[in-house]
Amino acid sequence: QVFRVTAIPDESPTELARKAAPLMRYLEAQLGMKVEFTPVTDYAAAVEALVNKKVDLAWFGGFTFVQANARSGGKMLPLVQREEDSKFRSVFITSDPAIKSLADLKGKDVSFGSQSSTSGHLMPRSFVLQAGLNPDKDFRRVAYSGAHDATIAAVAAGKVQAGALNISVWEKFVADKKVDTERVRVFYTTPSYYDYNWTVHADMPAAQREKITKAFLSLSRDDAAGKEILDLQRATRFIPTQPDNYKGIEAAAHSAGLL
Amino acid sequence: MSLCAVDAAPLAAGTARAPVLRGLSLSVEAGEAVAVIGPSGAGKTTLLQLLACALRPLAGQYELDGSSPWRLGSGDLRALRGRLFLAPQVPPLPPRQRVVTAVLAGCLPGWSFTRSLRSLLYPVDIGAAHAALAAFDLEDKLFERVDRLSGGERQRVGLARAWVSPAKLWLLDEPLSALDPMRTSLVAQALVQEARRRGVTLLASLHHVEMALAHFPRIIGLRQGQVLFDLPAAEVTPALLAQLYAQHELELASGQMPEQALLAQPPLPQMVCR
Amino acid sequence: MSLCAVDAAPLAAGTARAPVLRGLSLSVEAGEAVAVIGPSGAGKTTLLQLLACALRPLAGQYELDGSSPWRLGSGDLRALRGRLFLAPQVPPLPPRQRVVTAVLAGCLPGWSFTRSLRSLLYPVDIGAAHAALAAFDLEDKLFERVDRLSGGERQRVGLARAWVSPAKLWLLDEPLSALDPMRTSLVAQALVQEARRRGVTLLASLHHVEMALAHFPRIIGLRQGQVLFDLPAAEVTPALLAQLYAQHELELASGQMPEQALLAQPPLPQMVCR
Amino acid sequence: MKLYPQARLSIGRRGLAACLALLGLVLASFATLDLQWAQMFSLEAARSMGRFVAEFFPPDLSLAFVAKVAFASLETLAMSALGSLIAACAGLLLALGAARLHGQDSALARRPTRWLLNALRAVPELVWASLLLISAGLGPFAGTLALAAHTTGVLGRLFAEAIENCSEGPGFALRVQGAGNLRVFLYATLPQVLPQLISYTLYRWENNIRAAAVLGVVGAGGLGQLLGFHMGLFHMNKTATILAAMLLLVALVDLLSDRLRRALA
Amino acid sequence: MSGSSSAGAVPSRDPAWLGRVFWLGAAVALLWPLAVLTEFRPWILLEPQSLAVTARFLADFFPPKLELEFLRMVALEAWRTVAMATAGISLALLGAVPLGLLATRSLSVSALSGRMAQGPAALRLGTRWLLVLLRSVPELVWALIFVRVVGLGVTAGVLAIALSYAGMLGKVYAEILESGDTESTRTLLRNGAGRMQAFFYALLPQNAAELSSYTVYRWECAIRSSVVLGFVGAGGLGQQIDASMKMFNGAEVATMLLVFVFLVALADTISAALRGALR
Ligand SMILES: Nc1ncnc2c1ncn2[C@@H]1O[C@H](COP(=O)(O)OP(=O)(O)OP(=O)(O)O)[C@@H](O)[C@H]1O
Ligand SMILES: Nc1ncnc2c1ncn2[C@@H]1O[C@H](COP(=O)(O)OP(=O)(O)OP(=O)(O)O)[C@@H](O)[C@H]1O
Ligand SMILES: [Mg+2]
Ligand SMILES: [Mg+2]
Repeated sequence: QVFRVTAIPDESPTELARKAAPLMRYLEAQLGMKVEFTPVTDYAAAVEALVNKKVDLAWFGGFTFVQANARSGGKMLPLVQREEDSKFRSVFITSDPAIKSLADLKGKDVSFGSQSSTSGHLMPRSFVLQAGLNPDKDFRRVAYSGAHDATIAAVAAGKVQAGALNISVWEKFVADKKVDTERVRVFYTTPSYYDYNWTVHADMPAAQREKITKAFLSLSRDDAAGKEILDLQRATRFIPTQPDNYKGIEAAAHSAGLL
Repeated sequence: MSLCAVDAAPLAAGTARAPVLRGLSLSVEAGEAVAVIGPSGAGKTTLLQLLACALRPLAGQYELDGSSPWRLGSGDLRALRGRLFLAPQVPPLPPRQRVVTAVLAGCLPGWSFTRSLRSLLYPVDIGAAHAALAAFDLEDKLFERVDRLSGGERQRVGLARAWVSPAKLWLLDEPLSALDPMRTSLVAQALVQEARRRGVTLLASLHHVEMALAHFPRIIGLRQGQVLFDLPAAEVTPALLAQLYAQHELELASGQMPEQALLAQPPLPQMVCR
Repeated sequence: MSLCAVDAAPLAAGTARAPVLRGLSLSVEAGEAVAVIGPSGAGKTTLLQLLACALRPLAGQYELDGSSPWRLGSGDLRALRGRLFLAPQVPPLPPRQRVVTAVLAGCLPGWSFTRSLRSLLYPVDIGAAHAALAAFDLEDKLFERVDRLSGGERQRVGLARAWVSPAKLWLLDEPLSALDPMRTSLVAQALVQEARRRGVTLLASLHHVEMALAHFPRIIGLRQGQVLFDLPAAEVTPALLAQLYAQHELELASGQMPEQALLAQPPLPQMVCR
Repeated sequence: MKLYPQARLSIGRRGLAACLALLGLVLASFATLDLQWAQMFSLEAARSMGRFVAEFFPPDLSLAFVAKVAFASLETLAMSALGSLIAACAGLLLALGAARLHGQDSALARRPTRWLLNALRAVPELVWASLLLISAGLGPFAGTLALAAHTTGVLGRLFAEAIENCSEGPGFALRVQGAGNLRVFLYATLPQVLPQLISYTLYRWENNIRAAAVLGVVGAGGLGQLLGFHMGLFHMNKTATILAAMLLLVALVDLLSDRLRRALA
Repeated sequence: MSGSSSAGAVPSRDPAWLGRVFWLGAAVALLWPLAVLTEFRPWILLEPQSLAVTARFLADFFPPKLELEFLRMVALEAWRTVAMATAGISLALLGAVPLGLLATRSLSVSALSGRMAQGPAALRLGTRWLLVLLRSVPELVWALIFVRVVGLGVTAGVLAIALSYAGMLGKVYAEILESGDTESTRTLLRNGAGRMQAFFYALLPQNAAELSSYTVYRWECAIRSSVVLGFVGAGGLGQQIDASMKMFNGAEVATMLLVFVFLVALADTISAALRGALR
């Protein structure tokens, strides 16, 4: 019996696989069965796979979770999330000195991440809408880079004038000096919302759910192995979560017409 | 086999084109050997294609073996086609194929599918192919590729295909055009004799009038899509031939008799080897 | 033009193949009209291709206009080729092309590139094409597509191409094979006369021995890649012809004279229209 | 009956080796991949596929959306058509260099041109698009150029092979008469291969309609961008409309090519 | 017939002329909206600013990334891709060959004499529509269908490739078989040979070289388009290059493009060998 895990490709699949490896080893030990991680390049594929029980555990964004929940008729159970995910934020970045606020985006080329991304598309879009702009009408062109790191690259290369992405990826890029902060800067940061989580199918036996939750919750920064995993996941620690946390995102998706 | 007041236009003729054969009637008994002669563009090829059920008459009736091919179901039509053989004017040989395969392709209607597949790997009836080629003095090219043959050799390969086919009706379109005079005569004789021996009906279009007269008992003269004459070979007179081949302009030029016009030209086929 | 002890194998012959022409020597003066006759497979086509600089002799010398084509630079060779015209045995007409374009293709060597491009859009010299077709009684097909012509009509289109070309040497491979007897004679006459009028050297391979004797002053008999005879038409005897066309087996069969063997067969080309 | 040793099918040793190597490759491929056939043929499998397909119905036919799809289709059509047209012209030019026009053609440019064509087509459309997006900016222009660049490589090679494959006769007759290579091509080779060239171009056009779908994802616009968007959001009814539009476009081109080929035949 | 039937008079005008002028005009009229819709402005490629950006990006290509670890990954992915493409194409052939033959007009017995009979014509039309359906549904959609059945992984990707390539190959096979000289095939059919017999004795020998080189070309395409395999987690070189491209990682892209060029050259060699053997 193999325990299958996948993740939405909010970063490039090679990166995902690299990040996942130690966590998978840890889960293998905790669950006592072989754990296999399959990185995909399409959000929809990850959703379909969990909804149809072709994988057992999936790393979803807030919006992907809402989508999966809707497609499975409410049979998705979010188990745990990073502490950061309970107050997640997105940033808008630009390399164009003329852009200082959301209103300046009018008539510009703007890149989101994937269309199914929470922090890369749904929430930025909903805050742009709240600011009184309609991306489909007011932006000159909307591009979907597919992943957060790709959005940074597109803005840095001047392919688009502005982009929206996940704050944690941005901070990681800044910390690693992978981006020239002289040229590319943040001009708007969104209010916080619930985002990523680890989700299972509701048909999974309760005992196993328990085991998984416990495994995540007992990860700590005190031992070397736990620290490595948490660092790679860019998490301080994991906390339990529940479906109700995502009602806000569901509402935002409805109002943005994405669901 | 009988044609009754048939109009026909060549395959792939553009749309709305005047028929090439107009109101043609003719009937041929089983086992007969008939030569079709006539000027270039008279419709000989079209006639042979019509008889081979390769094209559907625009008007009129065509009967073969007592049945009308275009009323038959597709299975029957195919069986009927298996009983006739049309050798086109330019031998239709796929390049790179070997002579033995090209010849044995004539047997296909009588072969099962597996047998024909097997024959691609190793020719199943080399003997038959060899015999057919030998009839045309070409047995030494048995394993040659068809695109390495001379013009006359290719034509004979096309005829060898008729030879091995199980057909009961041979429709040969200018079978002698690329052959040297000696072979012309030998091949014509061989074809007529073999057809008689097998009881095969033979229709050949020919430009070699002397061959037609010498070897074929019955001659049909075709001109502008119509039968000008249909006579036993002995009754075909030079005057008739002159009329058959007379050219448009000459005919119209003046009150000149067509026959005289023809004879005013340098001699037509003239005896050389006697 | 002269050939000296030439060996040659056809284009695209497989490797390590015996030459088809063996030790052939022959010379033709400018303005002569020569008929090449011989049995199927004798090497007539190969000889004409050799003369047209289409294939390089394996051994021996070939001179044209006093220069050896294969020693020329490519520019000179191309200019030399512009002065000759080869009409292959099967008329080389791309399907779907119109007759007028196919005929005018004969003018290409004399045209600038832009002119030839323009002619694709709108034929630049309809008059010339029309005149050439009229010489072969085909002017009404001027704008027809070549794949909608009968066999004989196609052949005449090929000849019309020679007619419009600026060549000084016509090499015609069986130009009469698909024509009816009346046209055979007219076309042969027209070709020889026009060649004489223009001062063009004419070499044609023929199977119509009677035509060759009637219209061509000089006859070359080719057999198994070698010249059997090379005589004025008047000196070609039936015995020589019999020897030329005698078939292998018959020759070997016994002590029988080849001539008698030939005559024992049903009559060779025989006069019909007198 | 005599035995004829020459009668065997004559495939060269090189050919035999090539066939064996191919067979080996196929076997090795299936062996190294862990393909799961078992799950394919269960009732459950059919049912779940059926459910997926059922979600597509009914397609979203609201006026606003159909109008949006129609415009996107037009954009895709324009992008793919112009890209293919440019590619056909450039491909034909390069094919002349890449083909051995006749048996004795020394074809000096053959090698380098082939390498150029190979390089053009080795780079996938997507990579071309990403490259060109940088210099040409977001939008259909970059997509058009990307399609044109890749398709030039593909068509150039296919054209070169068609030219090399076509029957020698007509070209031979003109060449021995001293007509230049280009003229022989125009008057003898082109009329023969034209249906094939057109057929390849139309086929590539159709292919490019689908490729434009992939390009849409990188921001080149058209149906592809719509498809990526709605498919990703599981808007199955809208996806169905887009799929229908693609189906129609492909069928249209298919019909067109069928007609054109028959008109040319 | 030419317009002038009176022999002798030289026709003054090519009757095809008007038609040609019309079609030329129509082509220009069509090209214009195309250029507008695609915002066709080639000159912006040459603006100094976009040239600079491009040059910067291309400069990244050199030197290609040649770290051992990376090379090992690329080699592994390359083999996986080749294997999956081969498997996909082999499966595609199972569908493409029969469908392609069904859709071929020149193998139709009833079409020998002009029009096809109704039954076969309907069958042919149905086959063509099936082929259209197979190839116009994007691979991603096929992949998602199969994810439901076989889960994430190689199988779904290979099946998606197999289906869409069956559609493409089937159609092109039919077109290749129709476009060449069909005289020898028709002669055999006319003389009563069966369809398959005519196929093996005339159509196949004429077109084998063309068919095989097209198949090899498609195999090569499948390698390139293995992006689709990434959708469902089967990996592959196409997916890698897509990822590196998105990251504007020129060095990695350069290495993988070199691998592609190598694979393309390999495909060409195979194709040439097959061609050589088949002629
Ligand atoms: N595919 C075609 N489409 C239209 N017209 C054609 C086609 N084939 C032949 N024709 C025309 O039909 C007439 C008769 O052609 P057919 O081939 O039957 O003549 P033929 O008697 O065989 O002549 P030949 O002795 O020259 O072979 C000719 O005028 C020719 O131009
Ligand atoms: N491409 C080729 N490769 C190899 N051998 C060939 C090739 N073409 C012709 N031959 C052979 O060369 C010999 C001479 O052929 P050629 O075509 O010159 O004969 P020909 O005199 O023109 O005959 P025909 O009157 O039948 O046209 C024949 O035996 C033929 O089999
Ligand atoms: Mg005819
Ligand atoms: Mg010859």
